[in-house]
Amino acid sequence: MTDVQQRNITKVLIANRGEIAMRIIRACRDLGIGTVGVYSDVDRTALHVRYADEAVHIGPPQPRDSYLRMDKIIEAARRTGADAIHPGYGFLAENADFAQQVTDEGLIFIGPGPAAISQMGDKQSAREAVRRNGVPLIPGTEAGLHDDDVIAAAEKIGFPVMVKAVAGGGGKGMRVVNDLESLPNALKAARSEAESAFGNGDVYIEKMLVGARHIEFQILADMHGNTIHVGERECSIQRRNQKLVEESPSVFVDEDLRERMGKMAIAAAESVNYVNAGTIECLVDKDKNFYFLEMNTRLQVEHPVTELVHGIDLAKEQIRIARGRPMTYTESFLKPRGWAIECRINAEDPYNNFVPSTGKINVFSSPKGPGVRVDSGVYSGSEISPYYDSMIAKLITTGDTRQEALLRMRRALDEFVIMGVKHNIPFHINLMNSVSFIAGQFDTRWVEERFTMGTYESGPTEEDLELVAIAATLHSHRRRQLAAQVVAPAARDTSNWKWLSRWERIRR
Amino acid sequence: MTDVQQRNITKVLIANRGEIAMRIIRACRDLGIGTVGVYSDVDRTALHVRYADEAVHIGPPQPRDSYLRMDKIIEAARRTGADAIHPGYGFLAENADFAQQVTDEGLIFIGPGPAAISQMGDKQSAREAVRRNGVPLIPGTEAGLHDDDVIAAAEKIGFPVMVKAVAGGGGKGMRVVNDLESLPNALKAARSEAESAFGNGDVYIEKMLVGARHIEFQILADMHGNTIHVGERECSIQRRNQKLVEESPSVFVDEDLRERMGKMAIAAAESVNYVNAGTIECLVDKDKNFYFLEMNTRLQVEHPVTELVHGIDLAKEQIRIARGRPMTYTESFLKPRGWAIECRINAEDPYNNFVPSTGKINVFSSPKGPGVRVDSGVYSGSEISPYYDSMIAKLITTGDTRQEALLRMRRALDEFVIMGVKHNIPFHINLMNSVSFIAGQFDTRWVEERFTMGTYESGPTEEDLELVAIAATLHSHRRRQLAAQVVAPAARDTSNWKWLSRWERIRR
Amino acid sequence: MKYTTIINNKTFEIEIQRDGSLLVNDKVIHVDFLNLDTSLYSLIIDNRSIELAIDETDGITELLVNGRLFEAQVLDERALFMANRRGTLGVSSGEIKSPMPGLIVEVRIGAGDTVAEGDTVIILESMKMQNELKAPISGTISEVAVKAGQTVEKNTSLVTITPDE
Amino acid sequence: MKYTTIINNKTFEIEIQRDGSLLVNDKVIHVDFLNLDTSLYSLIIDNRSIELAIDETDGITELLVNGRLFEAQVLDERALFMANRRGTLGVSSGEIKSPMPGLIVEVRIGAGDTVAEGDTVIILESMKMQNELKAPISGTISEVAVKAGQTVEKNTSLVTITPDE
Repeated sequence: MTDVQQRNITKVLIANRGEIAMRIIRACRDLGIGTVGVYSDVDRTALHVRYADEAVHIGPPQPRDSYLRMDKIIEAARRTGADAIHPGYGFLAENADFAQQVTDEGLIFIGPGPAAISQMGDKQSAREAVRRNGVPLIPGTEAGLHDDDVIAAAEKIGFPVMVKAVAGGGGKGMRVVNDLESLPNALKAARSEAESAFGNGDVYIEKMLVGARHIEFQILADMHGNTIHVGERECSIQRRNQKLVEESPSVFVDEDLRERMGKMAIAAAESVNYVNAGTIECLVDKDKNFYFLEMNTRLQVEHPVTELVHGIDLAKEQIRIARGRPMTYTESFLKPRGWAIECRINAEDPYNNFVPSTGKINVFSSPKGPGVRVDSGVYSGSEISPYYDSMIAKLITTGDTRQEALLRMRRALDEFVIMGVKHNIPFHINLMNSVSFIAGQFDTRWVEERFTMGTYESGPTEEDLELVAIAATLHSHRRRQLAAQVVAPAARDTSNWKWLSRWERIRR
Repeated sequence: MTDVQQRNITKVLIANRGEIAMRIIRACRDLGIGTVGVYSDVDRTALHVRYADEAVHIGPPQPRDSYLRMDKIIEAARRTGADAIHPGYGFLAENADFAQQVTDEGLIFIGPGPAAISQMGDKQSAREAVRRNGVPLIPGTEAGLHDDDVIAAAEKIGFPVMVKAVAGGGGKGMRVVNDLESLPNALKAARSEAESAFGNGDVYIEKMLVGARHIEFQILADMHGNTIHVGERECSIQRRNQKLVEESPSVFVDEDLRERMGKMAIAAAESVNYVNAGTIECLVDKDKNFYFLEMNTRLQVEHPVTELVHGIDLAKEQIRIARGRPMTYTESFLKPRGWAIECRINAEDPYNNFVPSTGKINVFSSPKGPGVRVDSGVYSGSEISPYYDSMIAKLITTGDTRQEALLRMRRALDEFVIMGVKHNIPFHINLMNSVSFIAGQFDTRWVEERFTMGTYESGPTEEDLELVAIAATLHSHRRRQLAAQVVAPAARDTSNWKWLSRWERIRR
Repeated sequence: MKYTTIINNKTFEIEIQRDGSLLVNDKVIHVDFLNLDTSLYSLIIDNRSIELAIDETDGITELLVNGRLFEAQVLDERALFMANRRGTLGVSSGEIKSPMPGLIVEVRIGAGDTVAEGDTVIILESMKMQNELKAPISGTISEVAVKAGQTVEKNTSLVTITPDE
Repeated sequence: MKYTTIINNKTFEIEIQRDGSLLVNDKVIHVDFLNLDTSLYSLIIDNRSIELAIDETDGITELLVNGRLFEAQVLDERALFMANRRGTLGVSSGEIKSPMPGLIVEVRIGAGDTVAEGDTVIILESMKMQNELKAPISGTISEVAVKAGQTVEKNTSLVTITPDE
């Protein structure tokens, strides 16, 4: 064992909310470590506040006034005597300043060092770092070239290519070019558009990957020089760059590709001397060429699918690494056992362009039984506020085979009851019924370009409709009868207390 | 493949209730098979009725008038077009007549054949059958011997021995004998006691196993001649012959013992040409000698711990076998992956001699997160009636190691909230804190003879008590304030409807 | 009691008889309908068992069955008469309300414009997302109650569309 | 309002002050006590967060915290006065009630017998089990209300024990 300082962790402050805060609280409890939650005004009754051993209020609902306030969070840790901070994902998880400040305070930051966070946080420095370790990048040119050089480079890269503005954003100054002939005009148009939009006409090109998949590798590295990967996750089911469904393993990854991509992922992490859990995100084209996209220097939303097929607890492993211990495992995980699928259950309306939905969750009854895991941060009675993201739960199922995991997911989605806010369970049900998804044939554009709710939703049968109509009618009827009773209180001859309890009985 | 008729199953009637009915409904759903539930008067709102595709009422609450009525159950299957019946455990699960009647009706009985059920159901015929296959039985004598022959046999068997009355029951005619000297008198006393209690003075002796463990092996056998075992379960944590905690693997079983006991278990099952899932229960003494106790010809309550460490779905495998297919696996499972522990959550009061508790479950909030599985048949608002057994849920946790599974169990027990009936979660919490349990040092008598709630329960701290006292006071205070409001309705100036909704808001 | 229940544009005539049985489009049906908990219900008809979560707000009954949401309108005789007189029976409303609090980023239409069902009318930023609010029906914009840059509460009326005759 | 709260035979004097703060055994404490759902409550005192399930029946408040059950008696000034006068303050009741419906299998004592706390008094068969009901306090049996062979409902009074002076 190398000479690494062993540090004790007895109490962890979780600088987050929602399901990931719950996930980390549970990991700490499994390890017998105390927990401190933090909360904004609207989160007083949130699940993570209820389950933490201690809870500190840190301000108004807006993240910038609470969950993003480094000073308040560090102050909360000091006040409660926490010796470590886990940032979760989002909020301050990939903020190098925060990691630095936490360390400067003599606290343990459960995550990578500030230098690795900042190197991987900047797209350009990340590309430079991993390139030095031989990690393949999406072919393209540097910025600042003359048109002739760009055209020569494009011929070498092969079409189609994307012309992108250096100062770009929002699609401005961006062009898809399918052949050499159209390139000069496209460059001209893009430059002029970028010039007028951003005052900077500089452009570069990048190979356009058609039908590519988003596949990522889980990385773990400790302070003793060990870096391993824990297999891949398939995350191509996305909408507007938001992942909706993830699975492990990927139908697209064979043993050879897993080994090659795994080596690449380890090399990418080692290029910044990475320590703790992280993820290497890649695009993989139809011919199984893969290209580094970026590294996420934190625990991912979708980490449970990896845990379930490799029998590892990533959150606990993070804490172990942060303590300065060697990881439990020193070999990469090459053989997934069975299959795991995760559906992100979001408060958004799939029938109405996925508009987020806020309000009170009246009923939250999660599926149970074999092969089902639910990670959530809500309960019957909790409020979905507009201040934070719309994910309310993660539903993960496992099976010996992908088919079994899929069938379980269908069953679990049916069993899940959430009322009070609109949610995307109907989307997932339709997805699980779609032939392309079942066959594993999809890429990162598939949901947006080829999936519609209508296509995969068989209309209800006449019989179903009749049952639902009967239930609606009986429900309304009873409510009206009850209302009629209530406006005639004189007819009661029992005490108020008794009458109230009867009223409650009727309502049950 | 041998020439076995393949039979289709499209709809299964589950002749049971509670968590096991839910378990089987979920397995059917995972396989895309329709489900029919049956229910007595008090079970109309039970979970299995809510989740089954169809539900048939079969009579009054008393089991003999409903869940034990073969005619009504078979009639329900015929009416709904079910082609198979799963008996669960308890009720008709080990009734050979029922299996025969189901088969005679042209329906599939998901379980072993009637002959195997009845051979294993009778203690004497079971012993004879397995002995032919070389399975070790607890050493003892036949009945009907003269005292001299009994004494000679006892010398060979070794002391201590138990003298038992053939017609025995309730401890009458039973004697523990520690040495040869005391045997003649003990025989005399036992014979006279048995004679006067049962009118039959016949006795026999059996070796008394001191410090024995209850260890059982899961068996699977298909119609194609394959019989395998799926490892052991440790079930020594019992009270009055009721298992309370089960785990797999057993701390006591090493590879060699697993292989030897596994072979024995297969031989025992093969002795009655067993088909489907079953369990061979054994006693194992301190020297790792093992003895056949009995075979349970059905799925066990504790089957999930086996599922979790071997990655197998036993309920689905039962259905597969009943269809006439070969099992998914043809090799026995010798290497458990990780550890699984199950706590039976019963509605009984551990502080009051484990007296069962009935009533309405006001709150039922089950633990979630990684490594936790809950199989239950209740929900917030359901009633625990006195008609059926007191088990309301099974809480199962897994971990890479026994320690991890144990710590998870502690966390999950803390997280479990059940209000409205007394339950044994405090017992399990104390058990998880007991040094003997943690060390794996226990036998079948340990809970009854050496475990008390007081020993392992550290009193609450002064600070804890104060917090609880404050909560109690504030709760009572608010209720009284509210009651004061209610008895003065004249003070309200809003409509009844508004007032009611305010009342409900206050109560939330 | 007689009710007219409209669901997925289909109309069911349902009468609740004195003995508790139903007449559904003139067919007698025996039902077993129970409230389990808050808004959870269990319905058994002819051995078929379904579980529903039911909520009623502003005269619309929402029913969730096996992950699928249905919206029903249940009208008694008086309400049916009124709805017929106003001509609002079974017609979707042309009012677009804010589904959550947020910031109006863009208003793509003005009063008097014609829109087709599904056209994006307003972009609302909320929960870190830009959300497109679409026209629920085809018609002419009769009112635009907000402008870009404005913050709105949940259920604020944003745009009203008068359906084409 | 002033309350006397007894829990595990310990007494706490708790005063709820007008500003919502508490005086607990004369120490000022600021509490954040919220109802979450039915009988679920969250209490934060001095950053310590605990969740409780609370139910009150027949004057006894049951509180479940991390799997452990506490029973508290909360008395206001009037109730405290009455309890002191009756001498029932903090004294367990000597009444044994049936915890569930069942069949009385055996009655092991008769009126006038003395029993020690923990002695088995009655055997009740229910839920497939024979259950031993034990004496909650030591004393003399003053009443036996049932006999073997009788079926009883939940909460039926079975035996009353008068505590020794």
